[in-house]
Amino acid sequence: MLHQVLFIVFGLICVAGAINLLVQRHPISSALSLVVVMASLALIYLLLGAEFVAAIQLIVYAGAIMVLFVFVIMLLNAGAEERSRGSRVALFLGVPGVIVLAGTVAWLLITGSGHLGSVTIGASDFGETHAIARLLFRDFLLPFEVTSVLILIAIMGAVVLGKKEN
Amino acid sequence: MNDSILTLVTFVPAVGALALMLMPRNDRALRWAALIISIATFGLSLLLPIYYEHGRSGFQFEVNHNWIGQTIHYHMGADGISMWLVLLTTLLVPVSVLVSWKSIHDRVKEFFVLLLLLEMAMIGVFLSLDMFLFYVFWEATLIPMALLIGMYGHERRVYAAVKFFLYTMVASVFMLAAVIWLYTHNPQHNFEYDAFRKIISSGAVSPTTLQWLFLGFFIAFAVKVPLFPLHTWLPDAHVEAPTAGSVLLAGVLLKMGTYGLLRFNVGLFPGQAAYNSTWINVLAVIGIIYGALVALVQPNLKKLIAYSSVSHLGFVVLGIFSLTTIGTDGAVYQMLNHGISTGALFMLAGMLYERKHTYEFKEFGGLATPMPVYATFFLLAVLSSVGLPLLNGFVGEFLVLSGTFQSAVPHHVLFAVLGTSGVIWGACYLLWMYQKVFYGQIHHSENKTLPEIDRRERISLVPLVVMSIIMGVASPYWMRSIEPAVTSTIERVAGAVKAQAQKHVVYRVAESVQTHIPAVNKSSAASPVQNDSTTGGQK
Amino acid sequence: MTKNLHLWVIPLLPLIGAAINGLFGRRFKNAMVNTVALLFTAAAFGWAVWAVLSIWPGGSTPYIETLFPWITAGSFSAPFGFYLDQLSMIMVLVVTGVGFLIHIYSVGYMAHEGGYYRFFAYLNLFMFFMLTLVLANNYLLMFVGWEGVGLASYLLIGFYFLKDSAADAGKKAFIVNRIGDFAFLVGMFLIIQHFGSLNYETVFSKIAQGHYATEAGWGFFTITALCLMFGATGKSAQIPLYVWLPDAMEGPTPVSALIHAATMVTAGIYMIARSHAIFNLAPHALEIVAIIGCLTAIFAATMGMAQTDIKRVLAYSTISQLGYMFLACGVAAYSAGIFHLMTHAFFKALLFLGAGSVIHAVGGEQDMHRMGGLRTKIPVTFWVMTIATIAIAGIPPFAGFFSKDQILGAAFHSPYGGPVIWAIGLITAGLTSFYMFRLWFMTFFGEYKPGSVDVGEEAHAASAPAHAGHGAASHAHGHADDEAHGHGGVHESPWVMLAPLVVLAVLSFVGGWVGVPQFLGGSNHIEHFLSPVMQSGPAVSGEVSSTGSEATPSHADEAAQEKPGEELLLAGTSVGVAVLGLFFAWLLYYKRPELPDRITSKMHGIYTMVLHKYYVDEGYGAIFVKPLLALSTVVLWRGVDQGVIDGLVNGAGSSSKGIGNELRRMQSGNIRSYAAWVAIGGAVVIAYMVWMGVTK
Amino acid sequence: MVPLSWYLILSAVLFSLGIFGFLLKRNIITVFMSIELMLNAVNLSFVAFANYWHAHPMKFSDGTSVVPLSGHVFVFFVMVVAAAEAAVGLAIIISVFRTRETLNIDRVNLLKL
Amino acid sequence: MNPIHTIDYIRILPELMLTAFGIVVMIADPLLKPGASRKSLGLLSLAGTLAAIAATFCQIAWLHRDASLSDPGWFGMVRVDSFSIFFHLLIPAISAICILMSLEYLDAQNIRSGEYYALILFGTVGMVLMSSAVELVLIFIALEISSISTYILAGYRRRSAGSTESAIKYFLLGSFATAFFLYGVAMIFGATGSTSVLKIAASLGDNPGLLAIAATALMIIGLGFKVAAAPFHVWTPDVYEGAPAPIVALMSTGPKAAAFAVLLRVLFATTSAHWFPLIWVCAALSMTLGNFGALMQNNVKRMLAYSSIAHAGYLLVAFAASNDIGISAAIFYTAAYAAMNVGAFAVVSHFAAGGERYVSIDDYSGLGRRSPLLAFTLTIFMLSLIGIPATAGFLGKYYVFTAALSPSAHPTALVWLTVIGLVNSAVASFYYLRLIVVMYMREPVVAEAPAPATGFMRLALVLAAIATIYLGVIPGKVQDLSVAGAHDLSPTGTPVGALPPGTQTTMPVAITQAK
Repeated sequence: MLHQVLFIVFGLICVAGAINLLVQRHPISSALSLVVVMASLALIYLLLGAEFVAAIQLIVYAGAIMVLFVFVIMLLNAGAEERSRGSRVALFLGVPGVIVLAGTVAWLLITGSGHLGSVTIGASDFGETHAIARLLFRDFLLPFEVTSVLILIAIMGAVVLGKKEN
Repeated sequence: MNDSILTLVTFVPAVGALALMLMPRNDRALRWAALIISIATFGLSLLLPIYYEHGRSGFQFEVNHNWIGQTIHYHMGADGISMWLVLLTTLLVPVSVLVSWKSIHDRVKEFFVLLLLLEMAMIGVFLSLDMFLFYVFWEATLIPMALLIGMYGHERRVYAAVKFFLYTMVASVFMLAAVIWLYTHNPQHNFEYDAFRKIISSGAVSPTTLQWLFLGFFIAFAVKVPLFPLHTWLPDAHVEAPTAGSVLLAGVLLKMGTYGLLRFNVGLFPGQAAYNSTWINVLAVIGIIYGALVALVQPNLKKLIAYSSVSHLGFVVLGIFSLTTIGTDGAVYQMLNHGISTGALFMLAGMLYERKHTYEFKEFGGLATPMPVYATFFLLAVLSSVGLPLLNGFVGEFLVLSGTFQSAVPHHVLFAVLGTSGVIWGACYLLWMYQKVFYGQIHHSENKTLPEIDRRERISLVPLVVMSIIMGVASPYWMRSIEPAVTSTIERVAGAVKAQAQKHVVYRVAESVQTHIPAVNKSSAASPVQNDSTTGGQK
Repeated sequence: MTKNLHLWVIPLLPLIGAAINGLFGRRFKNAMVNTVALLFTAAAFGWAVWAVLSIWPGGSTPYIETLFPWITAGSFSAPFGFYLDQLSMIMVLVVTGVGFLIHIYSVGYMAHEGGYYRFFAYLNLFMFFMLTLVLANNYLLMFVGWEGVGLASYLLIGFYFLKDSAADAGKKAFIVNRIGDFAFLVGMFLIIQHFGSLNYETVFSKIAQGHYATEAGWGFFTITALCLMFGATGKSAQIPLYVWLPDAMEGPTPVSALIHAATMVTAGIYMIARSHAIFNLAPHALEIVAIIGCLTAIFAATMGMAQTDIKRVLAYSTISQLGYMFLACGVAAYSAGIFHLMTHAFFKALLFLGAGSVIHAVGGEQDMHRMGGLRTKIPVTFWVMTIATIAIAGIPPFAGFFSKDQILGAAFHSPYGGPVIWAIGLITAGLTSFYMFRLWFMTFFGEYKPGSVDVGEEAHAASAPAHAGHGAASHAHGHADDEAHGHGGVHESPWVMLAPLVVLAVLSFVGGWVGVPQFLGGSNHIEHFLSPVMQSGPAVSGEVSSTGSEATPSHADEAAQEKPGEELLLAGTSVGVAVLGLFFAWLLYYKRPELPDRITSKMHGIYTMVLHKYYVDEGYGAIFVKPLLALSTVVLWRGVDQGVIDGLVNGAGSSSKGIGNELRRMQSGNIRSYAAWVAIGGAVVIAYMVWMGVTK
Repeated sequence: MVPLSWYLILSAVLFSLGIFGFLLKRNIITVFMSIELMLNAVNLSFVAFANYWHAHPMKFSDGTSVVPLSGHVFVFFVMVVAAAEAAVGLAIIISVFRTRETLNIDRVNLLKL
Repeated sequence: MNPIHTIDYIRILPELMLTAFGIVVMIADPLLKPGASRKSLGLLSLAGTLAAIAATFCQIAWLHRDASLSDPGWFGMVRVDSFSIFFHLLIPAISAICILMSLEYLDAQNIRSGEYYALILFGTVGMVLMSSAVELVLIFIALEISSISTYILAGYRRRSAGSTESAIKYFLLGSFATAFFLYGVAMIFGATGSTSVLKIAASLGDNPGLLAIAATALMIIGLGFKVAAAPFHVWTPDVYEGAPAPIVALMSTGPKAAAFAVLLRVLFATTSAHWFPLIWVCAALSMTLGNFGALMQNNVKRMLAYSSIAHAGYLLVAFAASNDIGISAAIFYTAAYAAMNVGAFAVVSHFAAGGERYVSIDDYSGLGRRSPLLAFTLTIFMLSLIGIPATAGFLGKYYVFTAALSPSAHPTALVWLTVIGLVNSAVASFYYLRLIVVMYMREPVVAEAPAPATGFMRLALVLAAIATIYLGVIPGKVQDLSVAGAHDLSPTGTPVGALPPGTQTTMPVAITQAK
């Protein structure tokens, strides 16, 4: 019961934040509303018994990535976006398309909900960090190592593209 | 030696082309090199008729190796039909080299390289017995010819080159589809000509599918021939092409089309050939008359000759699809004749162009006075393509027409009579052309001092003229090797027709199961047989 | 088997001559050229005589020799083979003989022409083809000669190719002949289809075995015969294909004499006579041949009356006489036809050569109005012309009479002829003698009135550049040359020209005597000579015709044996008519020269029509030629070729470019649009797949 | 007890809101944010599914059993990637801004047709 | 006890090589003085790619010794089989040639930084890993590695607005597509409880649930974007036009090949019944849109971009055939397309000159006279793209259509697809021909003659040309490898009869039988 209430509350906050991200015209406000979404998502993760994920959701996403966003927005001191009419396609084809898409998926999930069953507040041994650690550093060792390459690229890219022309 | 000769004949020009590429840009040396290579090739090809067992049907000098895996083979062979076409090619190439001696002075190296590559491809087309190999050579002829037209042609050369390329390209993809289909349904998983023949004769393939396959091949060849509605690339290509290009285009490339019709449309699909012969004959006859009539009103020497080719190749197609030994003999012979006489005509036109830089009739007239020798050569070429007896043209036409007369194809008498009217049209436009160029007073004073053709030009003309006389008098020499090949093909047609006639009932059953077999199929499958019985006692 | 005659040598000799002159003639002196030409022609003549004598009388005919196959395909095979029977004997002798004489004549006539070697090369070439034609042992080889003589005549008519009229005439001759050849070819195809061969002995022996009934209707034989007949109308200038012959007079006169009078034009007659076996089985065909023959005869005769160009008069007379021969064949009196062919060869050649000599004399003038009174100036020519005129007019005992009389007789009796045909023939005879004597009077009597304008002059002026060029061709009868050589004015021709005239004159006089019919106490040698070849026309009863070898006299002959009186009557009538013609000619063109103008002004309409040859050429032009060219240009070339087909092709190209242009507008460059495309695509994909999954 | 589908539908909704953002926002940075939103949505379903598999363990045909936590691991990697993308993406945005002096996505359309 | 064994390192040996060299290049870069040319680093990275190829050959050799190498390693993360080996040979080769042409290009564009080469190497790591990864996590990361590196490289000419724009477009749309792919992965995880391709394939079977189907659809969207298949192709022309030519050469072939590899792995984890019509439509659309779009282009890079869409279409035809012949045809086609397209872009990148000035088709007028080598090689590539026999392009198309026409579940539909494809290739010949026409049949319009190509560029051109001809004339070996790859990939064993032309049961197939 409590579970449902909590889900509905945070879920609504999520959606509200997302919608706000859309309606806000200034990037900063959009960024902040995105932060809201992420925070509430973190709580939803907790509901799902994923403490580790919830933690890094806050640390990495809200903490690191969004700060980066805000930083860039400041750097380029982007003003409020003007509502230019660059693309009629997006409006008249894209939006209906998305509705169809979302509709299909939603319908699919609703009909499927029967055999999908329900979720429970995580058992104590589930989602706790050392279990994930075992997984990460054993079964998923290779991807983990490969990620380093990814990050290397990211750094290089940022450096190459960001550094001033000489 | 017997199994390497074909490879040699085919690839000596290619090697020569490579050598030319590596040579320094010394035009004179390049010309001589090209000449020597092409003559050497001709010499090699002369070995074919020497070692050929005349009077035996089937392929000789066969060579067969795996090329790509076990499925795609390097399989070559010559029979009476292809051998002579190869000789025609190897004869025409040195001649074209000679004729481009002076007229090509820019990018000489590229020119001769392309010419030799073209020769390689053309020979390969006639010799390959593996359908994949055949298609490779078939397409390979396209590029050098298109480039020759586009790089060394006249004003509208680019349009002509692109038109030529696209026309042929579009058409030949259908053949490719048919070939692939046959391969994928070939239990032996190869492209062997004989294997394909087996699948088709086995009757495993439904008539509808056969019909589609037949058309796939037909369209590709019909464009190349070119057959009536698909011919419009030819005048443009000819008018714009350099002389050597025209000579080889008319002399050999068009023959690739008729050769394909005979070897594949008739050779692979005897039943379908009989089934479709009527409308194909209609097209051929239209081609004969239409080409002639249009030629009659051309203001341009080369265009006239081009349309005359449409008319002449109409005869060839008519002969092939008369599906009689005589007619097909004639058709094959006519291929050679047309190569020689029209080749000669284009060379002569080119020589005139070198002097006047135009092909328009209004620029000529009365040329017999300043250049009598030239006029004489021209007259001989004209007569041989008019089909004057004792010159080569007549033999072919006569056999084609009399073959059509005895053919089993419905309405064959009508076709024969209409085709025969071609002799009138031929005389009309060719004599008209000759008069326009050579007779009457000279209207343009500069024409009075046109230089007579020099030794090189005479040397390049003599072989063709001599051949046209010899072939006009001594046709049996060629026939003895052509006929067995033709006969075996035609016999297969007869056999297939009979088989269809017997299976005809089975068809009807099959039809009730799968409805989309053209209803005509039954009757047409049967009708040639009836005609068979009725022929001879025509009245 | 008699001894080997090597007939192939006969045609080959002139060919060699032609080759030598053709290839090296340019470097030869004229003397050298004509030595070669004459030598080989004479040799051919000699060989022919020897060959004939060595199998006749007594030798077995036909004598056949086969050298090697020329065309073989499938079951069909046509060899190079030669065939000598009585028919070809006559032909070969006439051709070589008359040909030789005309060669001699040309030596003088062409003496001052450019392109001398060319002329003789062509002439020899013609001999080669003509001999091939008459000696061939199968239709295909005959066709070789048939086409070849066409070519030779094309070249010789167009000899003065600087004159457009000459070039046109040559082209016209060749093309019109081709129309005939077309039919001839079809005929041959029919024969092949029916008999599987074109060899005379195969075909005729099959017929002779008599499996074939005379066709009542329009069967194979009738159609074949008609095809051959149509071919013959081309070569022998019959309606409807006669139009080329008058124009052919553009050629040098010896050519007109040799090709367009004596030999080539008779090829059609020869061909029909050769195929009589086929014709005999096709009564309808015979009737048509007869009708065409007599129509042509009278038609041409009327046209001949109005012509003023001396050579054209002779041309129409030739057509008319050929009509006679056709008539003969039509009434199945082949031997009579051949007989007339022979005599005609003599006197018509003589007439042409004579005319040539006249023209030569008056400096290239061909219009008879500008002649007259030449009787005294060129006596020899006058006398030989007189003989020839009488001969053609059909006045005994000259050659023309006998042959023409046989034809008329046959026409009268034959089931295919009858009184009407005979009457027409008779009228024609009258007209013939009229216009011939008209020519005779206009040319040789009255006083000489040279024209103010000399056609020759201007034409020659026109041809001057030719001499500048390399002197290949000079204008007709380059009489300016003569004047240049100093002997101007009217002058008798040199002996080298006169000698042949004399010989021919003799022949035209006595030539007919080989065919003196019984009722005149003769014993129609020629008919008996030919009888082994010719079988009679088909029995009217339609009974199977008997074998060709045994001699069966023709109807005319039978009739003659029955009632000579009637024959005499017929002959008398024809002579009478001839004399009548002579009288009128005398009246109009000697006694009262002003009359013709009055008459013509009276009946002006008819006269102009006749003068313009009934506008046949114009008619053909308007009905066939112009519409055809228009069709080809407007409809086929510009319309179908460039309009429809190329239109479609290029249209396809441009339309696909258009499509491409439309498709590019998807690439607006806007990222959100692109995302939209991805989204919509994704929506479709997922919706589709889920739907598929559900419906499964 | 919350049905799993609620979580999934929430994630679907967020995902489509993300797409909407991409389609409708003009500021490049905001567009990029909407992508991040989409990734978050994906993460949500990962975690939800992980929880589901935890609740309903099962064995594969090869005998091994489901590892629900691999969902969490996946989320971890997604975040890493997101971080990397953010770094690179923002760098690119900066260089675009340098050349074009604008952040309006509609103005970034030199390349077209 | 250490669960990681030596053999595991062998399994990722090529990746290790590339990474090592990448790092070395990265470290070496600051040691060179700022303004200097980075040729040396280029050569170093070239060595890296060669090392990777060598490493792959080591893998082959090892496979001969013990077949257990082809078992999934790293706890079911990677699998070395003839399929992965094919791409491990192909992709580093592509990178090598791109590096060769970059050596000249960077100097011409006056770009002086070693990261460029490092990025190419790291990107290559991602691509090759995509072909051998059998775990969606790893696939995802590899995909991101290759994508992000190409995002950066696309924007490498930072001064040029076009370059940065192409970078941002590629980046935004790319991440957009990635999100779809991820969503698909999430759903498949939900549907099967696993992210390992092998397990997924095993547990889905013939009749997957709706969730799995939706998941497949979403992944098709994501990957369809990467391979530039219609209707997800819209980004291609813009990005290719803006990005530096050598990078276009790379990203139009390397990541594409890798993405196709993944698509193959993913698609053939489920039965074709569900996605056949979809792929059919995509194939037809891609061919048509690509070819017709290219007809009117005047910018060579853009024209080639459209052509690459069209070629993706041909490749999808092979997918649609959805039989072993199809798979092998697709694998072969990636190689054939790589050979000719890399070559074409090599010419473009040389001819474009500083600031990529000369990229319009008219600029190529008279090239036949000015630099015969350039014109000649470009002609070869164009002919190959048209599909003229004796070139890679022809054989590629030929195999594809063979697959489409050989007996299969949907014969009629495939015949029609073949017809569409053939007609398309005829249409295509028009715009490829245009380039040949202007080169040989028109007089130059550009005043300055193109600079002579450096040795490296010549080498790149000649190698590409040789590859094109080789694949067109004696493709036997490559063909065998592709067949073996198909054999290893396909869930079902292959009846030898159905193998496409040139198949001999050779080494790689032997491996799989050994398993």
